[in-house]
Amino acid sequence: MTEDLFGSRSEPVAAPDQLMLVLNGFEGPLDLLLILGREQKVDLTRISILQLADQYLAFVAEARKVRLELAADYLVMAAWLAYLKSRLLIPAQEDDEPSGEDMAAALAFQLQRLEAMKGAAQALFARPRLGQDVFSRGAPEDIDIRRKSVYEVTLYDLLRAYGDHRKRQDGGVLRITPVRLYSLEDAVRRLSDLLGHMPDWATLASFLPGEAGGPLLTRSSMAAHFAATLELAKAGQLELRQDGAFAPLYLRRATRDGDD
Amino acid sequence: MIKEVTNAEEARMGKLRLLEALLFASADPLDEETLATRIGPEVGALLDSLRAHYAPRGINLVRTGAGWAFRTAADLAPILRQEEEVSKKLSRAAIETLAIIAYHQPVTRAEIEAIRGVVTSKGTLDILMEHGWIRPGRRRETPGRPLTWITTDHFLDHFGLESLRDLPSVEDLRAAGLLDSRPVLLGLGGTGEDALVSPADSDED
Amino acid sequence: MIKEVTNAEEARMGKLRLLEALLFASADPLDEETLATRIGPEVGALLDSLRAHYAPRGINLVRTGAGWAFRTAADLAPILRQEEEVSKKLSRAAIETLAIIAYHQPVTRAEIEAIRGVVTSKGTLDILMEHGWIRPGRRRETPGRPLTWITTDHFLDHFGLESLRDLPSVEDLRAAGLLDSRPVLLGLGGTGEDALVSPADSDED
Repeated sequence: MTEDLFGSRSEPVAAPDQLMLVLNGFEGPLDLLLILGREQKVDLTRISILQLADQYLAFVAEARKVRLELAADYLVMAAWLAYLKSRLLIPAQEDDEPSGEDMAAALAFQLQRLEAMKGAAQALFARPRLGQDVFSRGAPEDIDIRRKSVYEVTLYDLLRAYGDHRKRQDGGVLRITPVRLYSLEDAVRRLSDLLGHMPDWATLASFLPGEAGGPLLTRSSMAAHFAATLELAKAGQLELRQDGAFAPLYLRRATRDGDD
Repeated sequence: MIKEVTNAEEARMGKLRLLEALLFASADPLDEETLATRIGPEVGALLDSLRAHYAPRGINLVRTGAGWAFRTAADLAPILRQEEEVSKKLSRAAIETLAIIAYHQPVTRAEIEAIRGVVTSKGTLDILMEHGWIRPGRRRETPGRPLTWITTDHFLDHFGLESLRDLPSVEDLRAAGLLDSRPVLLGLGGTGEDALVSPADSDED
Repeated sequence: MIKEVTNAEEARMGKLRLLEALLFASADPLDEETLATRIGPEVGALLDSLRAHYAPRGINLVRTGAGWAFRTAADLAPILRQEEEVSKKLSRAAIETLAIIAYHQPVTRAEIEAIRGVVTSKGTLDILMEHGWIRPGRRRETPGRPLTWITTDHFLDHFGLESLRDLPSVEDLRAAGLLDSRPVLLGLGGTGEDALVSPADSDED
């Protein structure tokens, strides 16, 4: 088993299909952590954060192995957990950073709070609901003593009207929504990470992440990775080879100083 | 013996309660046949006993055409109707005008028209004023000294706002999803808000 | 003497009938204040006696928020239940967000995001508002004066709650310190500026 990006050994946590199934159900990394935490089958107040960090990192590693495009916040969480792990394992240091124990406690609190809110949501929606379990008068009579004004307008109507108005007005303004493209920086980082695992010549295409994210993202990822190979070759970190025009581009880690 | 009586009485009360709830929640009168499928063949006797129970009260069980329905007691009609008002829907133009006055006040009629891009019909401001939602503010110290419009305390009251400062800002509206500008660069495909997009459903936009 | 008692009793019954009819005619809850203008100051006592009268029946008089309304009895739900239309099913995000607003109110969007660990997507707050369950509350008097969100009386009515104190296990959650909406870790929601806040120094609000 190879060492993954985060330096922990990963056992397969799930088959790719299962993994995909589970991933689609998440509402972000905290949600994923909570579900992983439940695997420990203990009260959340007694959960092992160290073990949880390992579970999460293994999960992320597995997702990347089956070439799932992970959103940035999942990777941020992974990096943070790796850091937390190091702080938990290394004896307390004299610095301004919060201690590993404090960080772990904060995470545990956040998980408990999220769990509590999920429970509350369930309890709330298990209540008899108006129009579904409990009913109001089916044929109300036109006697309305509550309102002085005859018009029924809610705050929602008012805000919606203003929102619609602004939307029409904004029609002429170019508002560029963030487009999800693969950045050069990400590609450089990704390639640098992956190069360690590719001692021999490999095609550039084999370094690309999966096709998830749509054709635009795939194309931009190809462009970004190509630019990244040039960047890294310039920095002397990798070697490039192409057997002819439009032929596949091969790359491997630079071996010139032999510190492999 | 006593136990049996109690059980029978309980079963009867259960059916009576269901009958009561069904008649209450229905938008239209329910006919005996339909009720019998839910309650059983004794529905006729139960309807009679329910009618007797409600006879002296403010709500009566009445037979209308082929069906049964609860109605407020007929003798109360004159008292009930005292303040009867038919609620109407406010026109889109009026709601929008009200929203613009709320957000841009003090604002002149000409400014409202400039903002909306259409002429304000005569009745719109009248209706809003009639309902006590807006009132004339100070005159603008510009040529012609046009009248400005502002919202009233009743406006805040009606919409449950404590002050005008509590109106959501444009950014708040956008964040809440009430003002979603369409992505302009549609050709570029999904913006991928989802954390993880599987290849299967990634072409949703 | 007897005549007087009868008169008083008759007057009381007359008011009770009117109260019954008023509440019955309206699909939405009526608040006690409005009812008092029609019935008189004894409306509170009359409401209590009406509630007691209907308690064992198929229709109940319930108190929700500031209002009173007739509703079918909750225990009949299994028989009366109507499945929600599929199109109206709420997303998990919307359900969780509603719970967070209910238990943590008044709560800002950034706080909701800190609790859930994800950005609030479109179609969450606006859907909840369209259902009439939430509305903007006062702005928080902190830098940026963020808008807060609170639940409405209709929320209480919809979920059959008399007040927010009746939210399921709200006291236990509060006692356990889980109704603290401070951000704790990374700015997981994306809008939280606090990168790493230790529990000790996060009591900014």
